[in-house]
Amino acid sequence: MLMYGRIKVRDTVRVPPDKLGENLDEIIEELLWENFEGRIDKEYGMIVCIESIEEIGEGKIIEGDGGIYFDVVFNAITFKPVMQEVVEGVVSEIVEFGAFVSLGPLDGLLHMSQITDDYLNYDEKSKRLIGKESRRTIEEGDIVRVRIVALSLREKEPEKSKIGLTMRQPWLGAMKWIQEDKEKLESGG
Amino acid sequence: MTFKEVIDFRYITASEAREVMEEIIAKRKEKGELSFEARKTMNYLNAVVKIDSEKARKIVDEAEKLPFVSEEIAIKIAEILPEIPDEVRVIFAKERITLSPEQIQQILDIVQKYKN
Amino acid sequence: MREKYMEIMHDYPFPEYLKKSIADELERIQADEETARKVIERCHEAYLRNLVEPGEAAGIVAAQSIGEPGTQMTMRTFHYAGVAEINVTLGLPRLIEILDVRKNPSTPMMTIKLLPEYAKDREKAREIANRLEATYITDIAEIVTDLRYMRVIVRPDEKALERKSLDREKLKKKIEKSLKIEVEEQNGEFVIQIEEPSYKKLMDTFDRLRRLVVSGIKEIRRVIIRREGDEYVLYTEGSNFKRVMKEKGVDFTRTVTNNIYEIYEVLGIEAARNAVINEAISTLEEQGLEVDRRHIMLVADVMTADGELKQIGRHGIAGEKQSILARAAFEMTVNNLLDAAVKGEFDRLNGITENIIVGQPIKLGTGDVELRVKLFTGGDK
Amino acid sequence: MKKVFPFEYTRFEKARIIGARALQIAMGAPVLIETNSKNPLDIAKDEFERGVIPITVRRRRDAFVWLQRHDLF
Repeated sequence: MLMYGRIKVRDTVRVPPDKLGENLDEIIEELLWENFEGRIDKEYGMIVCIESIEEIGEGKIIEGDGGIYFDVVFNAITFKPVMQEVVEGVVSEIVEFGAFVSLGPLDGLLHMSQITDDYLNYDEKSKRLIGKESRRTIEEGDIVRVRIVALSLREKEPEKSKIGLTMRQPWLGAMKWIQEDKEKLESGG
Repeated sequence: MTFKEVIDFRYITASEAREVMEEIIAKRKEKGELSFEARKTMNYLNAVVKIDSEKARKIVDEAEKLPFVSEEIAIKIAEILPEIPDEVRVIFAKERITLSPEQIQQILDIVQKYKN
Repeated sequence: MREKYMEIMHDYPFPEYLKKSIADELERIQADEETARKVIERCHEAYLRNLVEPGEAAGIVAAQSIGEPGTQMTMRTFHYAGVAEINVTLGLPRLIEILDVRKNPSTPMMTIKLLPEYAKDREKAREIANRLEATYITDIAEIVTDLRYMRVIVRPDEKALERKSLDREKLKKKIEKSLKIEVEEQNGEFVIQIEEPSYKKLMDTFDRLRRLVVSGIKEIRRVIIRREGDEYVLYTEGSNFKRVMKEKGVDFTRTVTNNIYEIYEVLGIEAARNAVINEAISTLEEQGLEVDRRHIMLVADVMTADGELKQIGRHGIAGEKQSILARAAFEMTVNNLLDAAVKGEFDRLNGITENIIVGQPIKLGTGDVELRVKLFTGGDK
Repeated sequence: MKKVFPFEYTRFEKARIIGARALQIAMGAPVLIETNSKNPLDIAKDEFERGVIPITVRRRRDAFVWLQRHDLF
């Protein structure tokens, strides 16, 4: 249901022979970064970064390959978006057809139609979206509270993963709008 | 499956994630460069996280004690930090159960206790 | 002094026969305890150096060590080193017979030793031989069918009867017992009267009479007596281990047969294992081919490993392999594959043949070695 | 001599160790001895004789291993 997790995993890493000179622990750590960071697992989501190495097993050598295979137990931080989940994100880019919102390692797309009921127009110069009646604006860097409505995590090509977002639901939207509504509520109440 | 064997997996709050990430980045500064995803996530966490990790953990532990709150919902509460009943309802929209006003108030009180 | 030697060797990993030969040698040179210990230790080192290393492809080596001489074997099957008269299959056909565990081999043969009181006396040996040798009616009598009176007449030959030390009475009883018909005796001839006038019955009786074994054991076709050293030994063409052992005068502790299956039935699996080994070794040695005993022992062990005497081919060992690929590669490829497909068999790829087929390293020799890296930190030389 | 059989490396183990090491050297692994030979195999052999190769063998059990019966052939 949540976005961030901590995982402890056992897997093997191949240390190529030409790297045998350097300090083993360092090489293995670098290899872990290369092999695992950025990868997506269907069940546990994307591995953001390797936290620490707990164990390094005996190095194994198999026929026909000079490389040494080490069994490694390591911890890592994971990121896993879930359908219908409410999250807060940072608007990373305003475009003609909507806004890209960063949820951490990945960005979601907030389509124009999913931002407000109000008609929006795109202000090229200042890279802002402005509501026709409500005069409400969204610009890069704003923090927004959104719900995930579309999700396709692709194990093979992580960059091709897509996340669809929406804000057109009660109490979702840019934090600054929500703040205004809360104040109105208190004063009105 | 991308891993041979998963030994343990736990969800954590964004605040805790930020703290751990900070340690990792500190350790990794001299050793080598950070991956693109890690840098992006760090910026995001710095922008979004509102409270530090102990407070977040306290909220989660306390909220979790409530019968109608699962660990995952508790973590979500510690991240969104709802102030008004409607915000709590937004979090529970996806869940099967609907909360009574009293239950919602309980949650709001916990958040209030640790928020500032 | 010998017990001393054996005592020293007690906890050495030598097989029994090795301990015996070492002890003999030590006894011969009258070694005192101290030298004995040194000698034994030196033997131990030599012994350990010559052990087969783990990973050795012992099976393949054994197979080739037996197979290759097989190609050198000439097909001479006419004479048997021991007894000139009996010819026994030799060479490759015999070797195949042994490994195929044929229930009725082509030339079964027995070597019968006699108990001390019979072994020295030619006459007694003769007597036992007669009791063993299967004698048919035709050997000792003439059989004639008399169509006019629907009768079969048996004219015994006096001299033959005497030679086989048989009397007329016994002969008459034997015929009656087996044909279950009354037999009258007319002036020295036996007459068998057929009631219904059917030629078929007549010819039937005639045939049965001809095949009737009057005395001796059916399978023992011929017995030859030979004097060897200080005792008489009987060699037989044909073998019936069970019954011959029970015969009076036969020393069953020293009587052997070359029919391995009979040995298995009568004396059990361990005896059968030794029989396989000895028969194979002698077959090879007769052809002047020298094969190390251990190769044959390995084959014998595999054939007898789980208590039954199994043949090597596809009905025995080869057929019992877990792996379907290995079975298919061995024989009847298509049928094996079809059966496996129908049954949906799995092949765990544990063995050698299948791994070769799929092109994976095999668990033999260097393929059976698991390498591990000792962790060294930094590039210190 | 070790008391448990087999004692030193069997010839299969030697072959694998030297072979694997030679392959490593050929693929750029650092050489652990002073030598001016350019042939990976010779270097590996030399390293083995001097006992500096960091590769050892893991045996299933020191004593003779009794295989499952159906693994026999």
